[in-house]
Amino acid sequence: QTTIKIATISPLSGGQSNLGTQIRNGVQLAVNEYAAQFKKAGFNLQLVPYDDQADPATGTAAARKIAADNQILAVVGTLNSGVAIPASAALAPSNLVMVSPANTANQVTDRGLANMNRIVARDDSQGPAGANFITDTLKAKKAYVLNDKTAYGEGLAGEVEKALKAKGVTISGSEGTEEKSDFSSIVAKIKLTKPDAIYFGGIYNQIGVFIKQLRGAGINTPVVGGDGLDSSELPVIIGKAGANNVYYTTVAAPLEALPAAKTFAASFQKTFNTPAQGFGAFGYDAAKVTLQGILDAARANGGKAPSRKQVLDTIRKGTYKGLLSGEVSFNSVGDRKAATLYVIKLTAGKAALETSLSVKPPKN
Amino acid sequence: MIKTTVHPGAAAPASGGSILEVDALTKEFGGLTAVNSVTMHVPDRSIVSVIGPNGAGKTTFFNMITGIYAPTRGSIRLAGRELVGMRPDQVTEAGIARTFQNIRLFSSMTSEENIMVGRNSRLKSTFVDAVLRTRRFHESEHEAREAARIMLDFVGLSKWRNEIATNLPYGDQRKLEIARALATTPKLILLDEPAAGMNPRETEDLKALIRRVRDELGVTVCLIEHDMRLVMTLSEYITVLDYGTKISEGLPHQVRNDPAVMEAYLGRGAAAGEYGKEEASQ
Amino acid sequence: MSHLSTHLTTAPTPAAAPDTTGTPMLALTDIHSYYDHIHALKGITLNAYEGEIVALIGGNGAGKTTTLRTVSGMMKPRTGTLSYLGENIAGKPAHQTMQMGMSHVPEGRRIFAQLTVRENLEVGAYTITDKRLIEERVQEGFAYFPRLKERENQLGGTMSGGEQQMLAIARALMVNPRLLLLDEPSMGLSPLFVEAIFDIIVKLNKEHNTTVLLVEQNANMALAIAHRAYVLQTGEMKLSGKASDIAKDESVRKAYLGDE
Amino acid sequence: MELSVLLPFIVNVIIGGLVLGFVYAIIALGYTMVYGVLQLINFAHSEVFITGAVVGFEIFRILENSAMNGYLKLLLALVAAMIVSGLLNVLIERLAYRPLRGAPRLVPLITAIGVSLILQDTLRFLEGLQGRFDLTYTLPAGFGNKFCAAEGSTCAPLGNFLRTIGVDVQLKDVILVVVALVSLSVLNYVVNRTRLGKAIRAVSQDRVTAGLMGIDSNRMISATFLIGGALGGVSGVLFGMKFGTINAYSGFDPGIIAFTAAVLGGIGSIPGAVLGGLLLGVIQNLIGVTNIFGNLLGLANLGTIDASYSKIGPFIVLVLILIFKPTGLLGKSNVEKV
Amino acid sequence: MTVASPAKPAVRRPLVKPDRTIWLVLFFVVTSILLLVSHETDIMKNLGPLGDVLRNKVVEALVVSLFLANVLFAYLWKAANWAKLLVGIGSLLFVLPLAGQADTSLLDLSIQIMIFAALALGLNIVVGLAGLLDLGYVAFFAVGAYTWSIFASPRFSEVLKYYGANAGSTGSGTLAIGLVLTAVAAGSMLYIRGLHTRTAPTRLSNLSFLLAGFGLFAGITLVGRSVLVLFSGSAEAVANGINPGFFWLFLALSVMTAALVGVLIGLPVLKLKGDYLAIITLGLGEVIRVLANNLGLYTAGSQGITPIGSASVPWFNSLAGALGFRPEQYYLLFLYVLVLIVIAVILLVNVRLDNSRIGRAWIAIRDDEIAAQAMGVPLMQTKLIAFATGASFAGVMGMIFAAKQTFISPESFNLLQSITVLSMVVLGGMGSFSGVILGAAVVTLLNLRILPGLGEASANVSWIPQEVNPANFNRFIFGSILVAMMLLRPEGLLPNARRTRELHHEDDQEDKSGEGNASGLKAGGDVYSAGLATIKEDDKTGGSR
Ligand SMILES: Nc1ncnc2c1ncn2[C@@H]1O[C@H](COP(=O)(O)OP(=O)(O)OP(=O)(O)O)[C@@H](O)[C@H]1O
Ligand SMILES: Nc1ncnc2c1ncn2[C@@H]1O[C@H](COP(=O)(O)OP(=O)(O)OP(=O)(O)O)[C@@H](O)[C@H]1O
Ligand SMILES: CC(C)C[C@H](N)C(=O)O
Ligand SMILES: [Mg+2]
Ligand SMILES: [Mg+2]
Repeated sequence: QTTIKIATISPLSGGQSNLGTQIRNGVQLAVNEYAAQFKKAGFNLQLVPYDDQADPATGTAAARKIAADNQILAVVGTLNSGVAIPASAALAPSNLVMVSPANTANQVTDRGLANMNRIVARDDSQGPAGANFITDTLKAKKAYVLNDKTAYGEGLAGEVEKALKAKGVTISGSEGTEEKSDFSSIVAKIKLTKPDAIYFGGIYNQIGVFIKQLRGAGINTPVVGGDGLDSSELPVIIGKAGANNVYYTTVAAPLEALPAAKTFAASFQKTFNTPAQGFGAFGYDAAKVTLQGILDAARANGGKAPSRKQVLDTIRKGTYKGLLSGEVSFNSVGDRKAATLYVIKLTAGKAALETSLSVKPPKN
Repeated sequence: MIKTTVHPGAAAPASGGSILEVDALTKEFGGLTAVNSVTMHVPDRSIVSVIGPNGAGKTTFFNMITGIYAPTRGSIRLAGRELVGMRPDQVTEAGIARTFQNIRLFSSMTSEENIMVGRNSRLKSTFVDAVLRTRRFHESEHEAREAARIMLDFVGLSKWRNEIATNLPYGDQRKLEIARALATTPKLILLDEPAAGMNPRETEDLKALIRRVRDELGVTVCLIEHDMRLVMTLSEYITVLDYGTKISEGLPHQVRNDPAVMEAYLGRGAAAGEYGKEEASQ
Repeated sequence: MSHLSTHLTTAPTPAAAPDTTGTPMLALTDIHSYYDHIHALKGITLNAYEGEIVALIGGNGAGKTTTLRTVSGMMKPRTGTLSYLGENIAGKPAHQTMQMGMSHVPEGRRIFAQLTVRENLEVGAYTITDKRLIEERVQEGFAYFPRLKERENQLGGTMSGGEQQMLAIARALMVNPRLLLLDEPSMGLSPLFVEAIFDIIVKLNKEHNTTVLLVEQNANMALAIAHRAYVLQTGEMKLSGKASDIAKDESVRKAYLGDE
Repeated sequence: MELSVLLPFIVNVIIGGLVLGFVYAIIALGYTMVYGVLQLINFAHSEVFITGAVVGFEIFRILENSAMNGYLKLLLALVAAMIVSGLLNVLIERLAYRPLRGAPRLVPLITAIGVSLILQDTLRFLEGLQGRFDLTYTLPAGFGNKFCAAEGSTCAPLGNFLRTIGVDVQLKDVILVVVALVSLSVLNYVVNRTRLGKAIRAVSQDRVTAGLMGIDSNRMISATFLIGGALGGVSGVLFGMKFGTINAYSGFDPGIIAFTAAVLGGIGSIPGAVLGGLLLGVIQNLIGVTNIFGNLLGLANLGTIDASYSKIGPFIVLVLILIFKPTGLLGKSNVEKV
Repeated sequence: MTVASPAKPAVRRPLVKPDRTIWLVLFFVVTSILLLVSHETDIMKNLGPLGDVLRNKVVEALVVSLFLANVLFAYLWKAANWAKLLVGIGSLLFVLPLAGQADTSLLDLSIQIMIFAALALGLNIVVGLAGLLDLGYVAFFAVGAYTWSIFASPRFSEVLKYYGANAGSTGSGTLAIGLVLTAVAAGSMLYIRGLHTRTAPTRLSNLSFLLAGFGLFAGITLVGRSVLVLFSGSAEAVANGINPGFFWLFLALSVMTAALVGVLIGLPVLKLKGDYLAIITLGLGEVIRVLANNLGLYTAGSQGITPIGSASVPWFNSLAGALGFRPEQYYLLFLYVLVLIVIAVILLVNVRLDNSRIGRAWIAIRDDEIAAQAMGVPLMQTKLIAFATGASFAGVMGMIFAAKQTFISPESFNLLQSITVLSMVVLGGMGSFSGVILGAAVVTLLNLRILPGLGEASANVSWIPQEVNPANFNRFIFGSILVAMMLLRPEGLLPNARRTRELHHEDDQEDKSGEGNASGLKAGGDVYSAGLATIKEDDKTGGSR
């Protein structure tokens, strides 16, 4: 039996380890599911997780190590665009394919690397979608845009702001903050400027705390965010009572909506003793794309273990159905061709589908 | 030959003028006037002493001269050049070196290295010289090492050359401090209680050393001491401070017999004849 | 000889020699102490009887300070026995020996620079809990050294060298020790205060029967007030005997007293 | 913009800063205590304090559905956090610092960092066993309410007044300030008025000599770590209560700011730490709203100083203050006689 | 009167190291073979179970570490010089690149190790020699990295475009004004400095100096702005960054910029003592990172700058090609060689400075600021030189780091990095050059090889539950190793001789009575700031009247 490995690169220790572990676990779940199929095809499937500590240099070093391990045929990762960019560049010469479950920054695929793909929406498609929602559904005339000063949050918020301005919405404030706990000055500013909507590009455990303090100050303005908010923890952090009027866009269907998603959530909980969140689902999907791609490539290779190049080409060309986030196929630079963005609304802590929008990358 | 580069003053005869002129120097710490308008002129190539009861302001006086404290008022001139406002290292460069009441040697350095630091300010080599190892660098290093050798010989500590300075016996540490200070080629050296912690025998050796500093190196010496035997036999001129104020000054026998000094400082044991015995024989 | 005689006339007279026949209060037997690899004490034997003033003299680096440190527990002897009040205290840390009625004025004064003069004294009385007694002793210290009272609230670190020395001594006296270890108490003091210090030592010894182990460079004075004396040289005990005999010894006079 | 809008705005920003400042202050004291006695920047203190926050979280979680009085729950959480954090701190000192007593000061600094890393992963692991990463406080009912909101309560007029001028103060903020003030005064008393405090200060200056005064320096150091840790525990619970959600890694940032506060106030000074904490809290918040004033005044450059700069505000203030007062606001100058 | 008997003299055994030439060569040969074989897939396939062992990631990490230990042993062991040279050059210039050909990650790893080694050497000057605790050291690394990245990436053309679009009234007139202002201000500053060496500074002269400083700043800003505006036309020409030929110029520029920033940061803060300095440098390090995160025009903010060019050296590339390297490895190989040379230079500079007047001055101020000053050592100047020298090492390595990564963003320059470098210095042995290099190697190997290796090796071991997979405990393991190493070897892995003496004699104020000696009886013990804030504000050193 030939051993085939796939690798993950994500932060497994440090402050973002919860998200990174979600990705790793999601991938693990997919690997567990596919192990039997691989076995049948004569392969011994394994997952090797790498910790990038959310640090670009560490991530690059991991990528180069992965490149040196010939049994690894594909990589799922990373969490941070800042790591994905140099890591994918380091993988590119060895034709090692990378499928990102989380990186939304435009630059990730704009460089046109053959090996870099992602199943999430780009900032410049998710951003305008969020902006559209703010103008069309929320009918906001004045918006306050916040970000977390990371590549993701700032990139996304930047796109939102651009789209909002284009639609004639007044931006009553636009700023970033690395603060994780105390938002009193921002809350005061919001109270002062009275926007109709707030957009916050960032991750749930920062935004959740912010919303809690916002609601605590008696401000009920709607808050909109991106897929970084897709977590069952969000309403817990905000507190059931205040978790109203919160919206986020994500590519993964609400876990309750899809039967597949339900089983995924259940087996995730069972295997890892922790509830699945957005990034777990994305990781799971990205892994399924990867694994299916490898299987396809092997089939095309006459049942023998495929080469990395074959895997890379197959994945870029393939179409993958039945994922938690629907159907995935990639355009020429590795962006997901068409995706449905679901807008989820929190009401009294309960997540429910508000609307769904279809988004496309700029190139096709 | 090198000796003269270390101490050019040795060759020159005493000029007879004042090398250090301190005028109306005052230091206040909050409400406390530690030094109160003290004036003192130190003749070139002399050995003078500052004495006075504990807390009289002697060390503070030294600290002002060496730039460690900024005076509240007053002026300090070395060979006519105003020193007030200079940093300690500038004062040293101008030509005043000192030792400390509580020994302050560089604890991770050998005796030799301690002295080489003392020589530092006289070396010509620069950062770039050090990196490129230019001729000037080698000359400087040689000079520093020579200075260390000469000074160690001078104070008789050659056997401790490579010993960590703070492992030396107490008395030798004091001498090492003197050697380090001399390596800066001072015109004037200030010694703060050089004989503290020495027994009478060792104090005798020290006395000889201080004389040689003046006679052989041509360095003017100003010292603070409580050992009256040393002070009275060594100094050519004595200034007495009490509560920051100069209460007396003059030649040793004058000071010794000054009732104010006896009252404030020498105490009941100060039988007038006692300390002077050796002075006559010198 | 002339210096000695003048000093002797000015030095206070010691109390009559105490009984030295019973068991000593403090007994060092064949003590070896090290600073890492430096062999500082090479088999020291020394006794002090209750009520005695014992002087310890020797040149620079002879090991006087090390001896006191070993006794007070600042350092542990590597071998040898050390008994105090009949108890073996070798290796007992300083804070425990201090609670057994010792007090040590260390070399270099070691004033708490950031505490005021009064606080320094109060810390010196740490083992006393009675507030009134502490206050009494503080006033006693002020009486010995009026300068300290003047500077009651000055930070210890800003005091002049001699003032710090006074403070160190006053601090050690706070507990009214049974055994007082003095390391060069007269260092840095003006002549007036040197005499005062010796007066105090004798007074304590006479009035409180305090045992004193005295290290002094001012050997003339030390030998004048001591009952017995030891002479140390490079970590070894060279001589021991009655102080007056030591003071007369030719070699001692030459080596330590500055006689030519 | 009229004053009637701007005034409550500014007041809110400052009040927010003050409350934050009290949290910093009390974290800062944990640093200051340890620093005072060992001259060690105890990098592990941020985790000691987060441990307190985790303990508080667990107590509130366990008692969530009990009918116990809210203040009693809080008291329980505080006490438990104090005990756990205090003992943890003592343990850390025993294992990671005490063996290094004689080493250069940077060495325990590195072990402190090591311990900090160890604790982060350990805390995450322990909570992870139960499937948790972010820990969200479930506060007793009413703590999150507006201060004195209930009509008819004795303080309702004050509450009404605050409401009319548009100031947001929640009950938990008031509780926080009260708890902080109480801990601060107790600490101040202990350190400056008691025999223990004097002994600790003596040990902090010279351990060997303190030994000569009969003081057991190791015991004093342990006591200091116990007190510092207990304060860390209190600050952890207050922190969790105030901001709601913490995780194993969230101690680091406030820890750094708190230490900055300690330095700003003068390392080793208790009132200094408090002053520094309050100042930094307020400054952080004021920097966060500088852009509003920039815009109002038409100063484009000020307009770009927004919340993203508030993290470095404290440091800039620190530089400015230390240039003029090199030993911090209330720090005693470090005197030694030359 | 009794006379005691003299004690026996202490016996000391001489320490002679046996010659280990043979062992060294043997070790070199064995580890080289292991390293090369384990990276040769074809051979590995035919090795059977041995291949499996070698493939194990922990074993692999160990092999790499052991191989690198060659260099260490060549340095440490007593052996013939030819053997030392053979092993040193052989492993660094032949075996390692050869293995790197098969496994690019080895090149990446080695470059990273040397980058950190250079950082550690730089920080060692600041902390280890001069005794100034700098917790924001990574700021200089960032400055170097951005200096190159801004110009060698599309950023530069963005900047030019921006200035082209926002020229305002800037033009050649502005340039002239700027140049004049700069010259006048710089001239007066030099003049006042010259004056100060001759006479004591007065309040007026200090004030004018400050004023001239502002003038200089304004002048340089004007010049910079007008140059950018004037060149904005060529934005298109540099769409992908400036000509790689400028790499060499920038190597010097990054050194200078970092040194300059070092001086600028140092000027206001180096007066502070000990931990005041520590926390303020920590803060300034953060300030630099936050600025990088906010000055989006120049740094692209959180999005980071990419792609960043590297030098292009055609002859080197053809050489590498001839040696069988793949094109995508050329730039790494080039950087590897470059970094080897740079670190050799840095090491040389370090050693030479240490044995010089300036090195002695550093140690002197570390031991006792007041005494040093009283011996004529100018405190500020000496500290600034330390700061600037340390910064310049970081600067040049920042540039190489940027070229290696091809992408940089502010995340790479956070506080944790500064702390990591500090831990390398302390772990290796403060003040010891070989020590801090070893410290850098150990920490980097741990972070990039050994810990990930543990994670990989255990990922598919069924009895290790998911929750305790070492990959999730990098911090825990790293922390434990830090603590353990420090407890076992507080003086560092390869301590500096001077440091050791100190550690065992003076430095501690601890009562070691329990251990039978009293190493620490002297007060002091303030390691990284031996100086004391002796002087109260109102009696500032050398202040004016
Ligand atoms: N920084 C300071 N703050 C307050 N008072 C000070 C300071 N420095 C010195 N003093 C006081 O000034 C007086 C003079 O001190 P100084 O050290 O000059 O005395 P001295 O003559 O050298 O005494 P000694 O012979 O004891 O060394 C002393 O009373 C001392 O307490
Ligand atoms: N802290 C220390 N570290 C290392 N060696 C020391 C230390 N203190 C003393 N020594 C060494 O131990 C030996 C005995 O020194 P000690 O201080 O006991 O002598 P002493 O008789 O008190 O001398 P002094 O009259 O100079 O005070 C000397 O060789 C000295 O160099
Ligand atoms: C959600 C994030 C943690 C990461 C983000 N998707 C990125 O591209 O960097
Ligand atoms: Mg004095
Ligand atoms: Mg002694």
